[in-house]
Amino acid sequence: MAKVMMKGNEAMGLAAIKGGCRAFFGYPITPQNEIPEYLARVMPEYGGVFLQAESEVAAINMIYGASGAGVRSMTSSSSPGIALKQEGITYIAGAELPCVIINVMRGGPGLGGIQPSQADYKQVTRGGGNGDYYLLAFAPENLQETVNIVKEAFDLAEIYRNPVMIAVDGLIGQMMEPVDVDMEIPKREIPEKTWATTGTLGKRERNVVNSLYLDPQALENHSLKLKAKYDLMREKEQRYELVNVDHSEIVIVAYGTMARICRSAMEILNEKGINVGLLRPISIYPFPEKAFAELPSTVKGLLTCELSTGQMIDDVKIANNGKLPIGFFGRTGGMLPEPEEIVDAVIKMIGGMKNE
Amino acid sequence: MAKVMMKGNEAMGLAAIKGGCRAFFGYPITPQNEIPEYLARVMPEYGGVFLQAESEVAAINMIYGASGAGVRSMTSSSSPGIALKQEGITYIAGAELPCVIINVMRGGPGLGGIQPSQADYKQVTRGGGNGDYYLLAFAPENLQETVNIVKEAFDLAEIYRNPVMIAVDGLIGQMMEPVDVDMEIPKREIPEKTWATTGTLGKRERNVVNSLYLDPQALENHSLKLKAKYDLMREKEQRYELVNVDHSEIVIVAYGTMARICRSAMEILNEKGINVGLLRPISIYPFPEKAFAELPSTVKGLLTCELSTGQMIDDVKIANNGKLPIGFFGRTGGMLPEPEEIVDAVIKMIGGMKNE
Amino acid sequence: MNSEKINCAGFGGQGVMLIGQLLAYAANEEGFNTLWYPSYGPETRGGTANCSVTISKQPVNSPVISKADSIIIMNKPSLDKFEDKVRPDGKIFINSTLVNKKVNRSDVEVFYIPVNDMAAELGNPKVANLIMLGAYLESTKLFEDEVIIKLLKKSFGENKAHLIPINQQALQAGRIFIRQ
Amino acid sequence: MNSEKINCAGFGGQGVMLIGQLLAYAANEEGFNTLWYPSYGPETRGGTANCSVTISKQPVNSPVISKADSIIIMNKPSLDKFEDKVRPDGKIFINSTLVNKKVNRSDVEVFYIPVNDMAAELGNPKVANLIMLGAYLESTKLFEDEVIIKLLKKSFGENKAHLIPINQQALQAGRIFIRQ
Amino acid sequence: MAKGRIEVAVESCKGCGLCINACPLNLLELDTNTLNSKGYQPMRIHTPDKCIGCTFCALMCPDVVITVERL
Amino acid sequence: MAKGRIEVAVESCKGCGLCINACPLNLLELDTNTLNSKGYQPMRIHTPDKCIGCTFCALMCPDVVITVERL
Amino acid sequence: MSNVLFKRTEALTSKEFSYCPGCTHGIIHRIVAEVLEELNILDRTIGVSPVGCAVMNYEYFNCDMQQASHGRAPAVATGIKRVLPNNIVFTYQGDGDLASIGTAEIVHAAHRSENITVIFVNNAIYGMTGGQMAPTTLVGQKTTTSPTGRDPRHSGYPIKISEMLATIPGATYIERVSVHNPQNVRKAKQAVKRAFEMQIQGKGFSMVEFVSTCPVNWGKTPQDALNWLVDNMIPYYPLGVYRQPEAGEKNE
Amino acid sequence: MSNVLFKRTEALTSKEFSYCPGCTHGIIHRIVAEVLEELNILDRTIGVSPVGCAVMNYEYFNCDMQQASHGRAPAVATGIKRVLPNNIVFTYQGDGDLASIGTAEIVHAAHRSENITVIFVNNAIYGMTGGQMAPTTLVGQKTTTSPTGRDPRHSGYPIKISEMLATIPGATYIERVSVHNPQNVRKAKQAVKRAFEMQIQGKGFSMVEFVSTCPVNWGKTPQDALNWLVDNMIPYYPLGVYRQPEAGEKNE
Ligand SMILES: Cc1ncc(C[n+]2csc(CCOP(=O)(O)OP(=O)(O)O)c2C)c(N)n1
Ligand SMILES: Cc1ncc(C[n+]2csc(CCOP(=O)(O)OP(=O)(O)O)c2C)c(N)n1
Ligand code: SF4
Ligand code: SF4
Ligand code: SF4
Ligand code: SF4
Ligand code: SF4
Ligand code: SF4
Ligand SMILES: [Mg+2]
Ligand SMILES: [Mg+2]
Repeated sequence: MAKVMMKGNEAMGLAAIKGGCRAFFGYPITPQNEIPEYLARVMPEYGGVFLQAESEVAAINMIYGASGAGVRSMTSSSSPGIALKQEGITYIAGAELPCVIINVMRGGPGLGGIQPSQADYKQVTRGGGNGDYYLLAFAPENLQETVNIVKEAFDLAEIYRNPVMIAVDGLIGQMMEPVDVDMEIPKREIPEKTWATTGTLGKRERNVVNSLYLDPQALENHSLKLKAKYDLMREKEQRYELVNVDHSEIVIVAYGTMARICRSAMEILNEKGINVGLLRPISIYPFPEKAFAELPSTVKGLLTCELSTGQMIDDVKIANNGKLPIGFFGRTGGMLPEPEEIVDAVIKMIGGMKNE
Repeated sequence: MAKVMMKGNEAMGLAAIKGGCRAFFGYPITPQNEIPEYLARVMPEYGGVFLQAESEVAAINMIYGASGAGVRSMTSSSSPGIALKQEGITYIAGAELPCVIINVMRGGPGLGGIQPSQADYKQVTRGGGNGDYYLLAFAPENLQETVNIVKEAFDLAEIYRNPVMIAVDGLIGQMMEPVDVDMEIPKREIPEKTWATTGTLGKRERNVVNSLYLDPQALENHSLKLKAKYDLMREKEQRYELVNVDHSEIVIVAYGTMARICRSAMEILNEKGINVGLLRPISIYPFPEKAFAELPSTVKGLLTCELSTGQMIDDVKIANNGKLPIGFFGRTGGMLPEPEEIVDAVIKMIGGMKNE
Repeated sequence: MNSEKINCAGFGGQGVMLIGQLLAYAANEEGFNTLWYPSYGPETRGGTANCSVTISKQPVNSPVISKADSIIIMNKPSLDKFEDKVRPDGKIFINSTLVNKKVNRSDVEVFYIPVNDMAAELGNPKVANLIMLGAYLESTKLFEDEVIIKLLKKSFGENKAHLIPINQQALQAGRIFIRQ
Repeated sequence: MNSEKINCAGFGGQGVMLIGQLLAYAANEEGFNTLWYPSYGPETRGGTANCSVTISKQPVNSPVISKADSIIIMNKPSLDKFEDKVRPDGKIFINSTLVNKKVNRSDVEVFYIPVNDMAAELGNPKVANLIMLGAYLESTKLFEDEVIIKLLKKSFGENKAHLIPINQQALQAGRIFIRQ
Repeated sequence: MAKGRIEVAVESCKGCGLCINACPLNLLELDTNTLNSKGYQPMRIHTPDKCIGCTFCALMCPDVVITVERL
Repeated sequence: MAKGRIEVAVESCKGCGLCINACPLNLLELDTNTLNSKGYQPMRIHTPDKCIGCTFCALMCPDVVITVERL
Repeated sequence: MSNVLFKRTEALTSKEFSYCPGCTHGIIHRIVAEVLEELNILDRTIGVSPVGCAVMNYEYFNCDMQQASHGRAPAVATGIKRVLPNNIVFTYQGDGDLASIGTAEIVHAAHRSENITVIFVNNAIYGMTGGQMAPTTLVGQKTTTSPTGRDPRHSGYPIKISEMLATIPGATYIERVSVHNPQNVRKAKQAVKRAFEMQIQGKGFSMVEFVSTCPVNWGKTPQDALNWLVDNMIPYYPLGVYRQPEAGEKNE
Repeated sequence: MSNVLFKRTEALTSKEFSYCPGCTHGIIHRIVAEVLEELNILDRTIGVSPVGCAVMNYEYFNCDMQQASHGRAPAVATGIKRVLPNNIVFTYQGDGDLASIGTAEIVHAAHRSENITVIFVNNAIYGMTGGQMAPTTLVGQKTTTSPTGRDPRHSGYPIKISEMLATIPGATYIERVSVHNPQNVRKAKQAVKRAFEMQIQGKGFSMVEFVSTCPVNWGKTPQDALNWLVDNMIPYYPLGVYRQPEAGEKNE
């Protein structure tokens, strides 16, 4: 199919429907409002449920109910709204329910601002709920990738019985780009939802959706079961793109809109004869540690670039494990750097390394 | 003063009052209930405010109001209750208000269980709210240390104008130990609260408590100001204890109740002639990276021990920066290991290192 | 053209977003890569609204436009804000009905087009933005009017089909102004 | 004594927590390091309640008692749960009124004390726990009754001061039972 | 003479006594000689002959341990 | 003749027109020849002589840009 | 052959309740279960457990169950019912759960007239956490967080949830009942049945509020607790129907 | 010399409002500010800003202000008032803020009879976020999330907050007003004055609900919006006093 121009938020809404989503519960917040607004219009055509909840807290708990009832469901919000969902999210992870959560990130902390940001990296990848759990989390950089990942997310959520978060900065939500929402995604075997509470109809044992284990040994066993799942994700779901890393002295680590800006910076650097690579995490949980192992020995330093004061850099440090020096460039609060700023940061880093 | 036997939760309540706390807002949750129950009885004697809020969300927002009005205030909760407070906490951090938050940790994720746990390490140290912010976070191991830190926390919160979280596992909240609540704490210069909203009384410009910065440049400036504060914390507030690290081959990294269990394990190991050290983080944000620099070159490996499936280990990896091999031992869900289990883990780790 | 980066700015309600969107849609129709991106949020209320469009034969990387090739300025505050953001030898298209100021820079090509007055003449004050678009298209030779009209037809649907001719006239009026 | 680790277990309402607390308070009074720690939460409802006490000349490290020196068992489910948790040569104190089972192990010293019956004889069924405490203290020679009575006086206050004598008798009854 | 008969799942009874108060004929009591494995003195009927099978005891039993039959 | 006089902070007026409807004497209108720096056509009084100083216009002005004086 | 007049309903599992002796939660469970059985809807019912003493009732009701986070059972039920409109969905919630932390969720379930049934157990206290004050705690009542008794100058007067929800147009059926004696137990069951019938008929939001006891945290024997309930709770929380649909209507 | 009949109150800062042309938020701000000035309490007042179009009114009211998270203004105000009982504390909240996400907080501020004053601006829509449906959106009203008009079968009937809160014993004073013409503006100011007087006298929770407009998201001119309000909002949300203390009492 030909690519059509769509706004990021609307494309995510449509992608969800194409991914089988038939229940959306959300609450208004800028800059993601076009997701619910789009689904309010379109979901009824697909026989699905659109409901505006009374709050983010209610919305995520409606997701718990609907997912528990076996229906592919999604909520979306933006930074402070995601903070409010944390208890609901840890419940969903604890009860091993699939669902998709979109975070169209804006500046923080607190009410912050409404301009694009990546300052929720830790909120997304470390969880803000209690207990030993993780979300499968993706941070695409353009609308085609976003749409594909939203669609896949519903499969992955069911395969792992775990919430999947898609974290995009506000710019990706607000921008328009050509996109093909019908692009094929990998076919996966989806396990039957034998656990869903749909009424026994006298045909099976009753199902219980639950995260409570009063016996500590039972809770430990449950946690270890979850951990095995996260370990499997780590093994199977690391996604990343390596661009031009061969023969590069410096590799930029960046995702989402920041990665795009870095690509433009790389072009400028290339013109200046400076060969710079890009390691672009697509999954941010699991963090693509494997990508770091693939870096050639020509690489002498990593420059982490984020739309935050430095959050992913912790994961870079862990993946790098002391091997290479790590630099940082960040803008935050909704400020988007011009590619030239990154050019400068790279040149400065090279200079610093030379002086050492 | 002679030490008196107090239950951990009650000792924290009294310590708060001794630290100048005059407003408590909270909501019941096991295993921290004795904190509000104690303060319901005792706070009125000190002319302070005790109020049970309608929810954790309301409680943390009452704290915002009371702290913003210049009064030393505290809330306490346990794991899922802290998850609900995340939005409120990022607001408090964003508005640069001081306050103290106690998390008496229980097993998770979700409703989980009510037995002691350290599985909120990431919830506590990474925040679960949006944006670039951190809490100053402490994780004491016994009641005397807990009481001292609770008292200091009110000073530190005002010095940094930042929320301070004290994270103890449920056991510390529930146990009784001898404690001197009047032990001296360091005297610090406390800045005047010129920012508090107490009514202008016609005497000063009006004050505004706020975390909204619609102009991205203003929000970035604000975030950088916050970051400078966190950098200062990193420099000044790293706290830790090093036990018997000289001549040790293995150093255990553990905090809270887990550290105590490890101490018992160290005694057993010592009897077996195995010299093991302990690096005990007391501040968990900032993580005591300095302690790792102090380790002697005899140390050949680190064993991270946690009451979780492995959360602090990320900070250990960052601090270690690839220098030493890192092992892990964890119990979770409310399971407390016997010292012998740690002994075994240490011996296994030594064996593994020998075989390499 | 290898690539063209445009900023459009004006009051909310002047239709600057539409100018940008039409350019982006047209670019997609014509097989270019493109990215449209609005400033958004409450500051659009009363203040200025603006959007950026990148059109390129290569994949679009940075959505952020450091230096635009062209800027379209529908009101005075926008000129103040964007004057510096156009590259040397770039183009500035100014709604001279509302902007009674001249551009300070001498390294750019400036077009002063009284689009509000012209729209009033055409009998529909709302098409000022289409006049501006026509002027821009004429100057840059980016797309033909047909592409734009096709897109408008699609978006207007049957309900608003009667508005097509006036929009067509508006585009033309803009082109004619530039040609003269 | 260098260190003593005790588990007390029974039904909620049998006063096992109090036994443990009195031991811990007494230890503090007598200048020992000590740590008391309850099992807590809803499972105490109806089920068994228990607590652990460590008393030591050294600082108390692990609050977790792997192998207790002594266990105090007030009901049958608690015996099943804790029988294995005492060290070889340790002591088990059993409320034989409610526990009609014998201990399987032969490497421990066991005391069967019908504390409920004895309390009934004393005329107050609620002091069964204090009889047990008396027995324990007599056997381990840990503290004198005076320390315990002083603590009880403080905690009872004036309202309940009249209960001191019966508690004193209970402690004594427990001691006498062991001596015999 | 009895019109009804009750059966009590003694091991599950918690000795709360609500049934005792509910019985219009005052036929029920706690069995002070027994302690079930949960530690409760379970309910017993002291005069089974008089039971009229009104089910009041069962309606009030929070632990649903009483069965009532018509004789 | 006028009993009242109004003053409008023209640069702050948003041309909403609520004052126009509120004036019992219909003295107010939007100044279609002017555009303030915010891009609005501000309100003006076309017949100041008739103003009775009733303050209705000011009471309805959401941007509090009208001052009314008694003459 | 003898005839069974009363036996344990099969809508309850065989698992013993974890409630304290004499706690009326048990009676209420039985009533709800019997209604599910009698209306023949058990096999298409999905219940939602609260956080509170009844947290584990997913082990007691013999149907599909979801355990909800504290106070959010109405939101969870909404999620279920919206995607499975032909199933029967109920929540079971305490007063801490429903009248405190979950206020927004219950109000908006009623507001949207979610076609669910709510069993609201008001025992004027936080039972599970050990007896803290609830919004429904009576004036003067001592709890662990109102140690000198609830003082209206500090904490206001107890909130009356049925009365409050009855003002909401979407609240189709609301009744307050008690189980302090067999007569009231029977009435209460009728109320629960009517509430579920509303749902079966698609009439929207229904709720039955039980004034209930917490002998342990009230510090009373089970029977004294019932007596206290009659003397103190019922006068402040009068029993009765607070809202019902007018003939033929869905709601207002 | 001439006499000033009306001038901008000094209880407003000189900062221009960011509201859309003709939005009644501005009128309400002025009313509140004038009351603070006239009651001579401005210098001991602490206002609490909501999340909504009025989020930045901490820049408009010329007194100490706190900006609260969405819906939690009553909790923030509670925190302030409890520690500074002699100050005057008010919240200013929209219908998304108060009637949706903040339901629990407003209900419990009323329940505890917090001695604060709430200014509730009900414009039947989420203004700031671009016109989504609110719980107060009228039946049939089109919004971005009810594109075919609010359908009561899907979303229930609009909630009436003043009526609901009036059932709460601790709600001392509740009145609903409108500012669609100068007469009603004057009445509204009287209501706001009475509400703050309640607080000054320590009588507990007071709230004034304004039915208000959102010309931009209603898609109407400012005057048409006021007319629509008179024709549609007021009939469903009748103006008047919903609760006031009986002589001499604090509350029920
Ligand atoms: C978010 C959260 N807050 C608090 C708790 C702790 N908690 C468990 S049960 C409960 C309330 C119980 O009271 P109620 O709803 O009245 O039920 P009852 O036990 O009285 O039947 C609370 C506050 C929790 N588990 N989760
Ligand atoms: C936690 C959270 N959720 C959602 C939002 C987004 N948001 C901003 S304003 C608003 C509601 C505005 O509606 P209302 O309260 O009616 O005020 P109005 O703008 O209509 O005056 C919302 C949902 C937010 N900032 N924070
Ligand atoms: S059935 Fe009636 S008469 Fe028989 S024991 Fe029960 S309550 Fe008494
Ligand atoms: S009501 Fe039931 S549980 Fe209580 S005593 Fe009677 S039979 Fe036993
Ligand atoms: S004061 Fe009265 S008469 Fe004068 S302009 Fe204003 S509304 Fe009209
Ligand atoms: S009401 Fe005020 S803002 Fe509106 S037109 Fe009149 S003066 Fe201008
Ligand atoms: S604590 Fe109270 S409500 Fe909970 S089970 Fe026990 S008696 Fe019932
Ligand atoms: S969006 Fe609506 S409520 Fe908000 S300022 Fe504009 S008109 Fe007023
Ligand atoms: Mg309760
Ligand atoms: Mg609104």
